[in-house]
Amino acid sequence: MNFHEPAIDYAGISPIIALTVGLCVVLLSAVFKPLKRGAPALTLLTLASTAGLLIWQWGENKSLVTGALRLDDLAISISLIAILTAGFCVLISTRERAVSEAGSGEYHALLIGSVLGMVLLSQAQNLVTFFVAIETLSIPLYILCATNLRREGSLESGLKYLIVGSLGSATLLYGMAFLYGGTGSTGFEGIAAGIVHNGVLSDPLILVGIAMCAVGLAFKTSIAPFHQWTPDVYEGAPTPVTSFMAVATKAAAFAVFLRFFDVALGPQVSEWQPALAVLAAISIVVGNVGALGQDSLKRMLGYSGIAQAGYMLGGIVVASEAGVSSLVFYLAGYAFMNLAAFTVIVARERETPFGDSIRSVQGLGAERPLLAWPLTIAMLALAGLPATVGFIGKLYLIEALVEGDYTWLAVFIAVGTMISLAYYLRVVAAMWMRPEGASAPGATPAIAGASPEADPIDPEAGRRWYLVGPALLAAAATVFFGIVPQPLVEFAEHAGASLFG
Amino acid sequence: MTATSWAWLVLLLPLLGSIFIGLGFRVLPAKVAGVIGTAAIGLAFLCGIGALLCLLGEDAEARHHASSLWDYASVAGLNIKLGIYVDPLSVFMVLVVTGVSTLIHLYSYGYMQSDQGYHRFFSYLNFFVFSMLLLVLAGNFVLLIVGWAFVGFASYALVSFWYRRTTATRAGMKAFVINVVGDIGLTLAAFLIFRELGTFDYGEVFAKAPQVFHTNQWSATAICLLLLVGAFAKSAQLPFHTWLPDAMEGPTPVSSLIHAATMVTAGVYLIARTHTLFVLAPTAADIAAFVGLATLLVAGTIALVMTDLKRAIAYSTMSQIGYMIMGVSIGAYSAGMFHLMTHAFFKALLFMGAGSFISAMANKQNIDEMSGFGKAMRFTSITFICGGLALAAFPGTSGFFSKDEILAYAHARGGMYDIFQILGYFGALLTAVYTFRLIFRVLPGRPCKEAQELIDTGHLAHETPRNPATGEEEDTEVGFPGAEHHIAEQSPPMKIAMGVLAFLALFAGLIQVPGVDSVVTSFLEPVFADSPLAAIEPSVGAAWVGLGIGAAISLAGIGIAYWLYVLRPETPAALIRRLGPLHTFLANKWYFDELIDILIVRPALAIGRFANRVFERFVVDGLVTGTAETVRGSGGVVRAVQNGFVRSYALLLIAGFAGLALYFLLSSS
Amino acid sequence: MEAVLFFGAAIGALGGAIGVVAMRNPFYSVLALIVHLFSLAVLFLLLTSAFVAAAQVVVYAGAVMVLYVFVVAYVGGGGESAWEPIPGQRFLAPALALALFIELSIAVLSSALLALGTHGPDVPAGFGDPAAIGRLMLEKFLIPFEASSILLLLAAVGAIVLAGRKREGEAA
Amino acid sequence: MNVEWYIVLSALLFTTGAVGILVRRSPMVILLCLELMLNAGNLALVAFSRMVGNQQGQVFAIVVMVIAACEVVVGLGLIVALFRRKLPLNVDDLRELRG
Amino acid sequence: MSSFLLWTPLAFGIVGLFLPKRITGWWATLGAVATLGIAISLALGFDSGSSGLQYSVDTPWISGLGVDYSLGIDGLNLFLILLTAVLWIGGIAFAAFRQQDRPQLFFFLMLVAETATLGSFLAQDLLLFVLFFDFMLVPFYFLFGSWGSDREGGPTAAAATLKMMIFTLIGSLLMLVGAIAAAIISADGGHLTFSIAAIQQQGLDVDSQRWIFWFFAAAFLVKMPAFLLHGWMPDAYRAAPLPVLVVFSGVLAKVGAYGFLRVVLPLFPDATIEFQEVILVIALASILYGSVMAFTQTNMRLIAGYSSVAQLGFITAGIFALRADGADGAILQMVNHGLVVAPLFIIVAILYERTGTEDIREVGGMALRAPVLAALFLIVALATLAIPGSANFIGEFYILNGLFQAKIVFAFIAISGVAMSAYYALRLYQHAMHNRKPDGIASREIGLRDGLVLAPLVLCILALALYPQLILRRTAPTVQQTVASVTRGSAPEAQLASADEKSGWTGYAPMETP
Repeated sequence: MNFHEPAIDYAGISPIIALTVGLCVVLLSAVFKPLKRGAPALTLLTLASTAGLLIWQWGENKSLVTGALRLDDLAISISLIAILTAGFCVLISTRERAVSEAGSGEYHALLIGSVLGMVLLSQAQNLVTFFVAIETLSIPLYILCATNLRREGSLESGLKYLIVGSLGSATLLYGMAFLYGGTGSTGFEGIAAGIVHNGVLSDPLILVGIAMCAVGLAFKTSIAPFHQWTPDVYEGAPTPVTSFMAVATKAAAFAVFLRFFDVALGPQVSEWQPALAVLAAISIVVGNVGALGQDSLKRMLGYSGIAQAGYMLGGIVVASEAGVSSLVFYLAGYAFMNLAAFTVIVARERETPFGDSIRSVQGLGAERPLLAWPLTIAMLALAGLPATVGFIGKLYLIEALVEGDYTWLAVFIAVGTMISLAYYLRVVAAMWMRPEGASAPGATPAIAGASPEADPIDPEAGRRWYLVGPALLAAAATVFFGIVPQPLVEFAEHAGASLFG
Repeated sequence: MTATSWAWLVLLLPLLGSIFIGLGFRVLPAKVAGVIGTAAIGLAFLCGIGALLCLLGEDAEARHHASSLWDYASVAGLNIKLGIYVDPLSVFMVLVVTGVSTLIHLYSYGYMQSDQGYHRFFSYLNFFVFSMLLLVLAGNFVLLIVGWAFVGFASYALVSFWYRRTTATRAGMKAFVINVVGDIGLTLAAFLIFRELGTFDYGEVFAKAPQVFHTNQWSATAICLLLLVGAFAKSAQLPFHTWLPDAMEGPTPVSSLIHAATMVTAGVYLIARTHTLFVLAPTAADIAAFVGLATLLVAGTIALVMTDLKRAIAYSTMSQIGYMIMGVSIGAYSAGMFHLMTHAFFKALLFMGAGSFISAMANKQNIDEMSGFGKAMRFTSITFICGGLALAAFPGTSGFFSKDEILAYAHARGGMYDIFQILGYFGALLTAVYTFRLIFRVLPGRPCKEAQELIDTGHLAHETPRNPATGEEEDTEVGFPGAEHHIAEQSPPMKIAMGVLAFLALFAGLIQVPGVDSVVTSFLEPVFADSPLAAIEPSVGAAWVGLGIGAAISLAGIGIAYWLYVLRPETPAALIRRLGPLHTFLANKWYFDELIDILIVRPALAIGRFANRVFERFVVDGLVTGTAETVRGSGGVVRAVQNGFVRSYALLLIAGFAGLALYFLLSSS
Repeated sequence: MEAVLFFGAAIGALGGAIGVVAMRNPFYSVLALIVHLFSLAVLFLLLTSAFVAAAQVVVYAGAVMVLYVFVVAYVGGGGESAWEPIPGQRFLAPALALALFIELSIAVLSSALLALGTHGPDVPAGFGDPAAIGRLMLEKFLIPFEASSILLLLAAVGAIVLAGRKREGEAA
Repeated sequence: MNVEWYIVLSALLFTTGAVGILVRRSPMVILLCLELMLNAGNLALVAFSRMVGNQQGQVFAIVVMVIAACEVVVGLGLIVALFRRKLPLNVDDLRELRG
Repeated sequence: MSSFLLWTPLAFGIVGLFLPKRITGWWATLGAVATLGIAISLALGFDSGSSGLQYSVDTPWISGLGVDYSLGIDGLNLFLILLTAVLWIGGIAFAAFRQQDRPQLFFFLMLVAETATLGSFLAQDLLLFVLFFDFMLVPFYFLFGSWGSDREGGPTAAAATLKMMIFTLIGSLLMLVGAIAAAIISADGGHLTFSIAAIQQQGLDVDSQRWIFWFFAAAFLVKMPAFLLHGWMPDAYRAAPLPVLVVFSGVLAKVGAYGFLRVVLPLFPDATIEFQEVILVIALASILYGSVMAFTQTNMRLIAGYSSVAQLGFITAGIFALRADGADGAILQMVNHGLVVAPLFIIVAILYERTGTEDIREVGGMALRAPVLAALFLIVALATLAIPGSANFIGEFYILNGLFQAKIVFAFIAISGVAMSAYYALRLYQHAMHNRKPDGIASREIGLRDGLVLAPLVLCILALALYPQLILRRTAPTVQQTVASVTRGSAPEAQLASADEKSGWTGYAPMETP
């Protein structure tokens, strides 16, 4: 029994290699004195080169390394979103307390590691890769959440995320085991084929397996009722990490969600569609009502993230090309809006004593227009108002839903959006309008920031290029793609076509 | 120059006058404004003559012309043009209106001299004349409504001319709102006409009506009743009359022009104009006639007890209009119009006199306080008596012929219509009594102190003017004739106006003496040619018999008044004591105001209050806040579940897991 | 014979598991887990997967558990109070777990998959021995294999970041 | 021995672990319980791999072991960090973040 | 050309952001004037004979989603566009005469709002319409919230505005769903397009029409606002800064009514006929309730606000008479109402500056020292109560005639609103201008600059009063077509009625014009 070296398409896995190499280099920079300060630059370099390689592979549609991975436009688009987010995260982590706590090299290495996990996840097409990738994505995040070691909140969030996350993973694993047992295969196509040919179509074994996988993925995408970690972790984690988590994790998790359910579990579509639809509806409601009256902006965004996840899940529910495209489009837009918002929050966290309390943005319009505009645009976009990418995204999703005969879910999205105005516009009002007087935000001492271990205040943070720049950039993109959505639409359509075409 | 172009001029002149004075109020000297105003109307009158001559120039059948400037609003089948319609009827009205207006403008020129709002007054007054002419010249129902509403507005503006007088503004509002009700009646009538005949145009309507409607068809009747709503509201007939007495809050010239001579007679004109329809709906016509009759009696009785000089005359106006409405409704078209004309003369005159007396009394209007003006203001007194005689239908005066012609026609129509003659004569008796009650209270006797002052110093009494209704001090700032009020009959223009009217009041009747001549009837004849009722005509003999009775009644009435108020001045008080309840009933004007208040005003306000205090707060706002609270509450629930215990998060996760698994198990085959 | 072994091991595994959950003192829980792991290894052997069993023993009992023991020793495994702050948790937890177990069992037992009822097909010799597993890992599962190694690296880094002593120069 | 037995056993272990996570407060024990659940997964994988007669499940199981190890390492790291900050080693006391 | 019209205000606004504080006001005014110039030039070139779209632009915008950037002008929107252009000049100029804080932002938002409004009028693509319809709210949200006034014992400007925002978006978002559903269902698997014309031509099945109709109706009725859905109006109106309120209540309410004509009637004819009575009942309720509230209010803004509720009730009733004359009147009335309510709010603002209150019980007797103001106010008031002779009267006349011929009972109820309007409009005028002057009230004449804002609007009112045909003639063909699309081409009775021309009544002379 001799060993056949597997055929490896190096061009295909070049992005992964690039990331791995970058990871090692950055890690080394931690120990090499001369490179100590260079970690961020190196990270950005790594990310940039990876992105370059991915774009180079744009349009490919091939499975790599004996079917462990599938490199297609869906994977590439999602990976690009993740990398973009990571890039922003690196920028706004500059001078972040957590970085110095963890050590610049380690911090960035972990970040790259997580990105690697996302890239793998977006391409994974067999269970083992899937599971490894999802852990490679999560474990660094567990650590990153806790990196602000001086803040109890940070550690708490890390531990909570770890415990609940591992519970989710365990469930996922058990579900995978069932699917493997039922179909005798770990590859996605294999599973699909197995379901049909092993005579186990809608067999309880398979279905419960699906249920468990759904739980695992719903957890990662923070779909209610598996959402509860989200607000706590978002609030506790260092804000740059939160921004990364909020966008990239969702993106990657949704990517595999799509691939796994549309490819591997395609035969069972009629069973899981309604279940997911109900989950989507629940999280739309839970997220939106939960966000009402939150004084911590990060927490508010956490809940809003739950609601948005609910909207996006709609793209999976319909299990159609349009669904995939709309989901990808929405994720891209979502990245811009959230990054703009989080960047501003970071800035305010550093220059005011209020932490991430809504009080920290009061009167921002007069004080720091260059921060106020991005946050305003982000809020309007999240609320799905026209002339922002948020509107087009909702439009795209609703169109997919109506086409897929899930109009009632579309109505749910509409209703949810109405509720969401109440908390998004509250932020806008705080920035531009007179304080609300009675229900003055921050009446409860701002939870995260204002705690004794409040981060050192940098009164100039609102002027730093590495904060203002990203904020303006993201905001500009939000508006631009709101007015000229066509390129982004085509981008998304490619992704959709690669999965169904 | 055709008749229509004359007519356009008639319309144009007052409008220009109004606009010119209105815009120039800063630059024009007061006198100039007055002259312009008067001149505009005077010229209009001449143009009216022009139109008249044009018509007379043509043979009877061709004496009607329509003309339009531009499409006012004509799409989707509603063909509404800015058009006028000239025929003997409208020209007749034009002449009456412009003629009387000219004189009243002349009078105002003097009377309003010391008033701050001189420009405003003449601007409004010209605008009113314009509106009135528009009303009578309109070529279709839409324009009719426009004129109808414009006169309503003008009357509002002039009634509340002294706009810091709360009573005046309230009266103005009342007049306007009631008139709007009338407008609505007309509008609905127009809609119904359009529904049935597909046009608003006089010509087409009157042409098609006889072909479309059969007699007493419900729609025809409905149309006429709706028209009557408009007519009654404008002509202060029951039950829409309550605004007229209050309207006396305005300056006296206004009362004499709008609320005696012209506007209030618009209803009469309307019925005459649409007689074609009324012929097709006799029921409606009879209703109109009976309402007219009722009004003339009710108003007459009220006029007997009114102590406010102007209000008393106002009620007499109502009752006189009652005659006219009655007349045109039963078919005595030309008679009605004739009475309209004569009434315009003598009633305008009476108001002018009243105005003089009142200003002499420093704006006190209560006749109980007046006496002995006969000596104090000789000229005014004489003209006042002339007017009184005409009103009381003293043999030979204009009122004598015009009123009796109506009653004679009623008799000639016969049957049920004799009632109108009999009660009409009773009304005549009342008229004579209350008219001379006024005269005998005001003129003879020992001069009251104001009169005395006038006799001695030749100056009017000087007091800080007070509002007769509320007693609050007048705000002379806005131009209420204040302490420096120096006109009574000293002003020549007033004298001229009153003189002319006095002459007309006495002798205008002679143009229409039964068996002798019938200028009005023959002139209007072609208009009413299509009405079968126009053919009915009392024989000359019958007419003279009627005149005899009329003369007797009038003299009797005057006699009673003389006996009551001159020979036995104490009897009225005795009568009041004897018939206490009746007197209070009359003095309170049959409690019409109170009735309307209870039936309409209060409920409306109550509804408003309810809507405001209850509905808006609890239903409308409740809808909003309710949902908001529910959402916020559920938010609380979510946050409560988010209790910070990682283990309970795990629990929820497991629970969700179990639930999902259960669902899938159930959905498994 | 096989049955005996199975039940023995099963009881061991289950007992160990219950021990982990039940023991008040973390240290005992660790020990209970070790029992559990060993019994699992036996079960793996019964399932003709020698390599997994070996790995189980080596990796877990060898490495992980040692780590555990160290940490427990370091932080001192104090017992925890019996007081339950979360209302309903104590009642709901077992109830849900039971429900879950029932659901899973139903899923398995009511499955139409006949193979479940069998002992599994006869397998060639060398099924699950290091060579076979190794080949599979390096051929089909190369990527997961590599990824997991990177993951280990990251975990190590993380452990250092979290637990490592603060380097001088950093604000203490 | 039928495969069913193994699966049912693993299910039992899985739920036991779950109960442990739900009722225990010491983070260390909770980590142990997570191990239990992962092991249950492993058992299922191996059993199934025996049933379907291919070894992919076994490989998967090994990978899972590695991952479990990683989780443990990180978890223990966190525990040490908490300990360093003199924070109580009781997950119920870590509820600064809530609402 | 119409794109030009659409984007001019925005362009000016963006430039204005970078101008010094002093001149931005004037710059914005200039922008508004320029817009009006373009609008007028379009109107002059407008072929009043044709019922179809003119100056239409149509290029794919998001081809992936079938959304086109397609604009166009026809009888339905021509005069609403002119109205928008005119009123915005009024609002902006009026504001430019006064101190604003953060003026650049203020005028920028004003101009953004104008573009958005024009967009919703011009849009011929269903989704573009929805987009602009929603977007309109954004600038107004900021204008109300940041420049508005908090109320003692009431909600703050921010709160009131939020209420308005959520309230009005409820409808709009449902409308978004409805629009997409309409497009997809009508496309029926074929090429997806949102072009209104295309959807109308492809048609919808009755069942989907039913629910989509209500999704749209919700949006439009809230925007107007109609009875029971007006909960946001009082607070928002009291909070809003008056110059903004001028354009807001002058134009935005009309977008709702316009939407019925542009979208609902053509796309959901069956549902329209089916729910005609329901909508009519709502309209009547709005008329009566609005009027009653208007004459019980004491706050001038609210009197105007509730009167708008009533007026929009009339307009809706006119549209749902489903007759050409009713719809003609509705459009005319939209313009008229815009032209009267805007000056009304300007006057309220002027009075507020003189008296420091908006409560009619605390003002009075202004007329003496301010005759010109009084005169202008009088004209506006009379137009508000639709006195015959005003264009408003013609509007109501057409509306009520349509209603009368279609549903006679409704007409009789509706017309009672006219009487009430007479009362509250006159009451407003009298309390402000007449009666005794309370102490401590400065009765000053209107300033020349405010006169420059107010007079043109009043002149528009007078001009229309003389020649309403100006509007009617141009709207008629399109309206005819729109209504026909519901009544399935069978021309309304009005046409039949006018069919038989003047019958030969000898006594009737043919029209002659001197």
